Amino acid sequence: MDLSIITSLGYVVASGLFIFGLKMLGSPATARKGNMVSAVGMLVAIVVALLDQGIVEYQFILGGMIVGGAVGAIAARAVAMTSMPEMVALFNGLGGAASLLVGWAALSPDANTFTLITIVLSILIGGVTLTGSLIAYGKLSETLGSGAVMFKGQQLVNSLIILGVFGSAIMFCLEPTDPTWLYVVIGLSLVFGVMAVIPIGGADMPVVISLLNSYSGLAACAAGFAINNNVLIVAGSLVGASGIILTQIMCKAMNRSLSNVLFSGFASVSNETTEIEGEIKPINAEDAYYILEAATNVAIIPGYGMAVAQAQHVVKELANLLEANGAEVNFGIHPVAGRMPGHMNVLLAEADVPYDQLLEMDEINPRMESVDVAIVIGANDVVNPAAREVESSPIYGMPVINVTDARTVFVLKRSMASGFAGIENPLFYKENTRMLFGDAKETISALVRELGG
Amino acid sequence: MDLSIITSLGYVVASGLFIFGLKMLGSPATARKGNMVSAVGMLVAIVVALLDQGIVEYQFILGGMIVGGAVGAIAARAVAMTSMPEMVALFNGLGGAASLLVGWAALSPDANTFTLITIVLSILIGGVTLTGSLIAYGKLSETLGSGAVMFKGQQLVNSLIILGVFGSAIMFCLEPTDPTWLYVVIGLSLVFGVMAVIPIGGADMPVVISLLNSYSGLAACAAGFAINNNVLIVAGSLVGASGIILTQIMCKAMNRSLSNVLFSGFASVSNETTEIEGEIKPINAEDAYYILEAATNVAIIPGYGMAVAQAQHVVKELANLLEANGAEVNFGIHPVAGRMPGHMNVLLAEADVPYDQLLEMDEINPRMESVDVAIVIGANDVVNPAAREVESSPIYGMPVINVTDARTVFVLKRSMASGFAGIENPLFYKENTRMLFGDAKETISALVRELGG
Amino acid sequence: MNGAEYLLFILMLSVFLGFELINKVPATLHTPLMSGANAISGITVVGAIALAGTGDADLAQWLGAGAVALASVNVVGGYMVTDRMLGFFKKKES
Amino acid sequence: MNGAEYLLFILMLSVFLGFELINKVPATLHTPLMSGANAISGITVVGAIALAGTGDADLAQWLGAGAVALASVNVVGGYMVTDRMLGFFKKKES
Amino acid sequence: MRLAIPREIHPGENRAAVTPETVKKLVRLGADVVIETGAGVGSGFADDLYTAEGASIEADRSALLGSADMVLRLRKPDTDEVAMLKPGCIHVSYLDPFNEHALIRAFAEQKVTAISMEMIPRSTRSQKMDALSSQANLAGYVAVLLAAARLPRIFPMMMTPAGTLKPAKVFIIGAGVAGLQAIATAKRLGAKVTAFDTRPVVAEQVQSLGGKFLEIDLGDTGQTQDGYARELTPEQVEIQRQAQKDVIADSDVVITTAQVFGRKPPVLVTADMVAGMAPGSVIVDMAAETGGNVEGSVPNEVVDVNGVTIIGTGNLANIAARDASTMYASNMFNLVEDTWDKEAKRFVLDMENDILPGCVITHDGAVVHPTIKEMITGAN
Amino acid sequence: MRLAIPREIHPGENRAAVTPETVKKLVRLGADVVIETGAGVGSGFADDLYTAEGASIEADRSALLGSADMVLRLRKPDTDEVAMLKPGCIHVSYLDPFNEHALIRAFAEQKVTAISMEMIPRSTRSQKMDALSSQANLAGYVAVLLAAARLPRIFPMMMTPAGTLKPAKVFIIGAGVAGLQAIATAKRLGAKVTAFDTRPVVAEQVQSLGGKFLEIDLGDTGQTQDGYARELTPEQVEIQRQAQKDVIADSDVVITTAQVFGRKPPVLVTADMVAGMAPGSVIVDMAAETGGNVEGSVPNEVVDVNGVTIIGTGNLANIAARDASTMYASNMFNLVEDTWDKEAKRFVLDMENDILPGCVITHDGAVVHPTIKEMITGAN
Ligand SMILES: NC(=O)c1ccc[n+]([C@@H]2O[C@H](COP(=O)([O-])OP(=O)(O)OC[C@H]3O[C@@H](n4cnc5c(N)ncnc54)[C@H](OP(=O)(O)O)[C@@H]3O)[C@@H](O)[C@H]2O)c1
Ligand SMILES: NC(=O)c1ccc[n+]([C@@H]2O[C@H](COP(=O)([O-])OP(=O)(O)OC[C@H]3O[C@@H](n4cnc5c(N)ncnc54)[C@H](OP(=O)(O)O)[C@@H]3O)[C@@H](O)[C@H]2O)c1
Ligand SMILES: NC(=O)c1ccc[n+]([C@@H]2O[C@H](COP(=O)([O-])OP(=O)(O)OC[C@H]3O[C@@H](n4cnc5c(N)ncnc54)[C@H](O)[C@@H]3O)[C@@H](O)[C@H]2O)c1
Ligand SMILES: NC(=O)c1ccc[n+]([C@@H]2O[C@H](COP(=O)([O-])OP(=O)(O)OC[C@H]3O[C@@H](n4cnc5c(N)ncnc54)[C@H](O)[C@@H]3O)[C@@H](O)[C@H]2O)c1
Repeated sequence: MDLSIITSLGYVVASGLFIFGLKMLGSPATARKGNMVSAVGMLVAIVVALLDQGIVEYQFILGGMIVGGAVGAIAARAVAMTSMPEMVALFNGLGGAASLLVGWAALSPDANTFTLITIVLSILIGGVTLTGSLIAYGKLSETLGSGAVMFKGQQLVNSLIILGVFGSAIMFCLEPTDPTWLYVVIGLSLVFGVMAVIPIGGADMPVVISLLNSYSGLAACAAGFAINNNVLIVAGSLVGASGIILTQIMCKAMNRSLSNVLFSGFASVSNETTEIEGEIKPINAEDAYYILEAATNVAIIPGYGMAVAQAQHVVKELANLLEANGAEVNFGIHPVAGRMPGHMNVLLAEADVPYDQLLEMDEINPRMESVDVAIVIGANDVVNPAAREVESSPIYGMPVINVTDARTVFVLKRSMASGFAGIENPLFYKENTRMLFGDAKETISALVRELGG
Repeated sequence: MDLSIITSLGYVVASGLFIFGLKMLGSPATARKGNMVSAVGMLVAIVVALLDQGIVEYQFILGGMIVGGAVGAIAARAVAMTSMPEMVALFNGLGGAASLLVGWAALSPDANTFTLITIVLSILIGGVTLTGSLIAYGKLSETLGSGAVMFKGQQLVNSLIILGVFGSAIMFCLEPTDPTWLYVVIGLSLVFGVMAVIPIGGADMPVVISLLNSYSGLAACAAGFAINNNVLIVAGSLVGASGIILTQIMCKAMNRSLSNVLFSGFASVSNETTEIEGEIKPINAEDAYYILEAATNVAIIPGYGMAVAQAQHVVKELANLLEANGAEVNFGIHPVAGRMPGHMNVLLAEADVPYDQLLEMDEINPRMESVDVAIVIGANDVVNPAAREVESSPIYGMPVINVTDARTVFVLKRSMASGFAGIENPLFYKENTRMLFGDAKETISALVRELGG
Repeated sequence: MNGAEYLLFILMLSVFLGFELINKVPATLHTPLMSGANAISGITVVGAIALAGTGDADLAQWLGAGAVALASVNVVGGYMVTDRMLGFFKKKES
Repeated sequence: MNGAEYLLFILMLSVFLGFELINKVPATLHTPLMSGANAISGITVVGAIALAGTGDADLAQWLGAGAVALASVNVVGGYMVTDRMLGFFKKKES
Repeated sequence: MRLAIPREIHPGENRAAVTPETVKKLVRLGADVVIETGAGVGSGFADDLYTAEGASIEADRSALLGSADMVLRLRKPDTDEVAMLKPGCIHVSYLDPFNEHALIRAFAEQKVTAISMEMIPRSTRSQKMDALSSQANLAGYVAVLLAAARLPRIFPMMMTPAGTLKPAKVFIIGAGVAGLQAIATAKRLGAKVTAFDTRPVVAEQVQSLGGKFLEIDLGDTGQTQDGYARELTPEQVEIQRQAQKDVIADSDVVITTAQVFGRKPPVLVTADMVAGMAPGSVIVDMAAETGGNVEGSVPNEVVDVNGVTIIGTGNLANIAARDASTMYASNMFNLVEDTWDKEAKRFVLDMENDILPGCVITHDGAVVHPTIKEMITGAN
Repeated sequence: MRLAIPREIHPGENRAAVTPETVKKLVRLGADVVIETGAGVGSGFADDLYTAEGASIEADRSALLGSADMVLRLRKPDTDEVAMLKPGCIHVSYLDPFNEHALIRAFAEQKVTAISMEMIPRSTRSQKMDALSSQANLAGYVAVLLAAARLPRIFPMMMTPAGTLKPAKVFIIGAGVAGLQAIATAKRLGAKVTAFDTRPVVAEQVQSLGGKFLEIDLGDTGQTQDGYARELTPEQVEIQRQAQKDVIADSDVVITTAQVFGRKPPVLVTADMVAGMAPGSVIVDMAAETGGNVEGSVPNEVVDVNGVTIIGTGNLANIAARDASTMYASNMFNLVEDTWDKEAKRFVLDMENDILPGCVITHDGAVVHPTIKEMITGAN
């Protein structure tokens, strides 16, 4: 009883440290300390677990820890800064493997159905995490090709695997004594991990790793249920939940949806010719924030709408915040933007935008390819790609600011209405365009709030 | 077992609803829905509890619920909008009473020490909450005098009570079978609730109620431990923790510390003559935020430091956010502020502050008494009360902007350095002055971030 | 592991959650939030129901019934008052 | 009330907490955060210790030892890599 | 192709049709650019700056004009200078084609292709050649400066130890290109600006510069396809006058820019309104040269009417001669380059183009612009 | 107490020492205010506006002066006008006491108490009476307007279809009251502003208005207790000239305000620097009247030196006469009110006060101001 109280308290403390650590990891100022705090939590948890075990069979524990710890430490120190992400992938895979093994080891003949389910979950998720992470590692380190691997019938194969996993998992729960089903589950989960990750391109790997990381948390959680251990559940589900959120955030910063990342490979095999005319993709300030927050080069293209909304001061504020966040910010001024010559100059000077941030069209256009986000604020005609693309357009041949060359384009306007020249703007339908509808001042104020908070 | 699973799940669901409800209550847009969600959670919890009991002895339960519910409903509908706070106090007291009774009822001869401790906690906190809330109710509804009640030897009496509570609580745990100790505990906790609240003035009651509310959560939590009920623990500790935070926030918004609120009564009896010279009270942007957030009338007094920091644009942004938050914002311009005639005008015009928000010294001074927060941005000589108070001062007789009349004054500057005239400024040492040290632009940007987020 | 350990875990997690949830509440919501939280603290009613229903001892039953009544006032009144406050608040906004 | 009920409670609370904690992380922290969270997920080592130490069955013991080793790599490596990353990050800032 | 740039000989005209910078660009297109001696002196461009960029200098004006394939100039020529041009020559300048019928006929007789800068269409694409806009823009800025320099008050608000000076009130009638720039400039200087225009779309534009738009209900007004105002009926003018009366009396500065393309501008500020202004107030009548928006304004003069200063100075852009030349020259270059044939190194008079048909007045011995043609034949 | 306000008779002077607004306030103090006919006309204040506020009008100047207990005026008087004053009279005006020794002596002989507006101390408390500041402030604004109206370019940057116009570059030498306001005004108009001053504290003030401060290491410079600059050594002046040379050559507008209180201003812009500027550039020499910061500037004239315009117009505040009068009058009122005895309804010459001892030059037949006394007796 005495020891058990210490164990309990120790686990509570460890969980608390994990929570604190995670919270601190989320802010640049405290991140490093946060990592320490959670490491201390881990130390506490391990010491408590060891104490709890007494010294029985210490050789197994100690052996495992020494070998594993040494390998981890050496790998962590040796790895080059640039290959950290793949190292994380590898570690993550090992974590998955550990959960698989724990689930397996927890299997005892007298386990009840609930325990069996948690065991099978632990094995399944652990297995997927293991091979998925290994593939991710391979793609990132370019041991495997980093491209998306696709083949005919992939979808069918995958469906079969999923069916197989389900079937064998159920069979295992029904007949826990027959090891065959166990092996089938293990095998299939390993295969499924491979299949799930190969069709995803190397550039999307960070998102995949984050997701797998979340899975490894869930696996630990499942293992916790299997062996009835609180600290595993708390830590595992913390990692599971925060990992999911983080994955979501990363997707938003890439201006992709999670399903787009996960299934883009599959989709492009099945219907390669679906080049639709384009559709309008509205976005809200919060999602726009995630994209802006991750941008390192931003171009702002103001037009008459900025003047109407009298948004110049908030635009300046936005530019300041983006710069404070480490981005390079320039303004691209089209000669006919606004309703009188020099309209934008008057307003931006009022808002104290330095002259050397104002680039003429001819200066900004060549740089547009390296721009992460082009923010078009109430401009329309002056960013209309029809001037280049549509020969029949009345503005064909007029030079415009080529925002379409930027990685992502935000267009801030109130509606789909056309500008002064009264012509449709194909920009709004481009693949990389996002529409932020609403009064420009309000929209930018919202962005400022997101970025400031 | 079947029923028990439903009970368990029901409690989990109820707790989840409480969590969601609380979260939603924290934002104006969702608050009303949040209240509904948590009410549904309560319904689920009650239904589950009833199911769990079967229908045994339903008359007690039903009777209690009908009577209590009817009273509550009638009171809630009848109460005037203006007397809501005291109604909340009353309800809160009843909650405390309920916890007291539950703790009492949980007392069974075979209870172990842990249970006994939780029982005594439940009774104690419940009792304090009950009478404390009743006194708060009395003060708010002016049934009792709303002033702080103090008498000689109050501190001694209180110390004795606290000792008595501890002593009897310990005795009770040691001799649970002797009801005397129980009654003593109950009695003393009731008395203590009264004593704790009477020395606090009526104006501080909302903070007290919030604190007692937090206590009633803790009491419920303790009761949960006593009767081994998860949902009580979760809901109780949620209320306990969020109540503490809320109390803290309310204190900050009043620019008071919690201990100042709770013990101001005691302190002022014991040492009435401690009129010290005043001390410098620095404050950080976050605490300043809480005060600004609650302000409905803000005066901004710019000086040369705003010009040096080139803070005019962020100042305008701050003014906008404050206005969006419902506050009235004016600028008080002293004729000699800055380093050239009209210095402030140039800058504020650049930042597009409307002319009619600029008040001359003679216009703003009479209004200063109704100002909640006066924000002095890099001004020094022009707000120096020495001009009124210190006859020997070289600026004696010069009219200055009387920020000291405002409820709270924020002074933004980088150091304690003096201004152009090179004289000390007693403003910085005033009771209601808070110093926000740092470059004015950065400080205001920080405030903007707090207000925007 | 025994029950107390679980309870401790639950306590710790709930406390953390409580702190995380209430973050920068606007001043206008202080009173309704307090009132809403107060209604939640009426959860004691669940405990009271349990005790009132046990029929363990006469006293416990009566105490439980009293607790049910008091907590019910808190719960029903609390939710209704909060709702009225928030309704008023909304009207003022628009 | 049985153990599973407690575990469910704990699960729910932790999930809520996890969601609340990670809120608007700046892009620069995505990788370290992922890595830090990954290190925490090495908590499986605690489970592994429990199993490796039970001596219940030979297989379980061996599996447990393997799990301990793997999880240790994850834990030790994870924390160290994260720390290195953050150290680098800090240097770049200043 | 030989591009000739004669010196602007109108008295007081300081602008030049072409700057050294544009010479450089024209030479790069392959043009043979000849400049009359002293063409750029008024704007601060000495002859050697032109030759440095590849132009040649010609002192003999008639030789210059006689040898030109294309003439780029600013002001309209005299009829006798038209006679010096060789047939087939392309002549680009302001022409005032609505009034200068004799001149137009001279062009036609000489078989010269005359392009009128006034008639450049006002489409988004042609804005780079639109000299009316580029010059009006500068004129709007200059108008405010002239007014400010004469007003016995300052524009911005100032709270000083010697009392608070209220911001000056500026009222701008007509918020076209010049009016908008005037609003912007007056705002910059810190004045309180109100503006009015008959075209309802302008209200938003005025507000977009921080000005206040005076709402007057004139009934149906509207604008032409090119964005010019339509002429008001006498009743509408009367309504407008009455509605503006109080604002004018209350203003320190009134700037009128109200023009109706091709017609005489309306008189919007009458003598009694001028009398209603405080002594020291300033009025700038930017329409003075073409007839005036203000009763009592004298073209190219500054008059004092009972203490109110009325500035009738025309050609305000000329005061900012250097920038005005830069912009006009840039308009010239854009016009030339738009249909320039790089292979043949010559300007192509492409009448399929969306800009030229609107501004070519005479070609190959005939008046080709429909409106002008109708007017001239009608006048005969 | 009889307060007399004579008309300002200096040619071209439009300002008035007192406005109707201040008359009202003076009358409320209990003063008996007499105004010479036409005193306010130059600033737009007719006689009846004064009488409406309680002043009486006197047409006979000598009667006015002869009966006055206190005279409020702007410009220094002639010696023969001093003779009209009655002994014991208090005379407030600019006096130029460092140079006008004969005038000072006349005051002393007449037993008139002379207060010099130049000598008002520059403390925070006395700023409300500081006419040097209030007028210099307006002068700084006017200087920029004059320069802008003459520059053949515009101040702001403009990105237009006809090319991008770069912002004008303005260099301001001397960033005292006038210089700072000039910086602010030029910035408002959109120019790029650089400034220099010998007093190091000014750098921050320049930046606080968005200007760039030119760093020149002159060694020890410093300032007087009243915040005025100390005179530079010839070597320092030379260093400064060399360092400014390039900036001046690169500027479109140069405005010089460098004064040294009580001494001749240094020549900072030499003829070769003027020659180095582009044709069309403008220089405003605000120190021209007292000797000039610019070689070749002519007081009260605008000269053209090889295409560079040099404006030597003094008394720039006079151009904004109405506001200048308002501010000067306000300074007057604040001076009178500061030591006014409300019971006795009279101005008290309280020499214990912290302001008067600094600016009272003569009293009761003697020169009482130590510095001036020393100077005059030294000169004798
Ligand atoms: N620069 C000149 O001298 C001059 C003079 C006259 C004409 N123009 C012409 O004006 C045009 C200028 O191009 P531009 O791209 O600047 O403007 P634009 O093409 O006229 O487009 C302005 C856009 O701003 C949006 N907008 C208006 N108010 C808004 C608000 N409050 N918040 C957010 N969006 C708002 C409008 O869309 P929603 O209505 O959907 O919001 C509109 O599509 C050119 O065609 C040019 O030829 C220029
Ligand atoms: N208006 C005029 O025409 C004129 C002309 C000349 C002189 N003056 C004199 O100037 C004074 C004006 O009074 P004032 O109250 O405006 O200014 P002040 O008394 O000079 O005080 C300015 C304050 O701003 C602070 N500051 C400077 N830079 C800052 C920054 N970057 N961020 C935050 N704070 C900053 C300084 O404190 P820290 O160093 O601690 O930050 C200083 O105490 C009067 O004495 C007046 O007589 C006025
Ligand atoms: N498409 C383009 O890109 C382009 C290019 C240049 C100009 N424009 C537009 O053309 C329009 C007119 O340009 P402009 O300045 O050369 O016109 P303008 O010089 O002919 O007239 C000046 C202004 O006076 C106004 N006016 C006429 N009668 C009036 C009255 N009675 N009272 C008040 N105002 C009156 C007109 O509406 C016009 O705004 C502007 O809106 C301008 O934006 C468009
Ligand atoms: N205490 C107050 O409230 C108060 C009132 C008025 C003025 N002041 C201060 O007094 C100072 C001087 O005022 P002023 O404008 O009347 O001075 P001023 O007219 O005597 O001189 C104008 C400026 O020229 C500068 N100067 C002198 N020699 C120079 C040189 N060789 N090169 C460059 N610059 C040179 C001076 O430093 C001064 O800034 C200002 O700083 C002003 O802020 C203070």
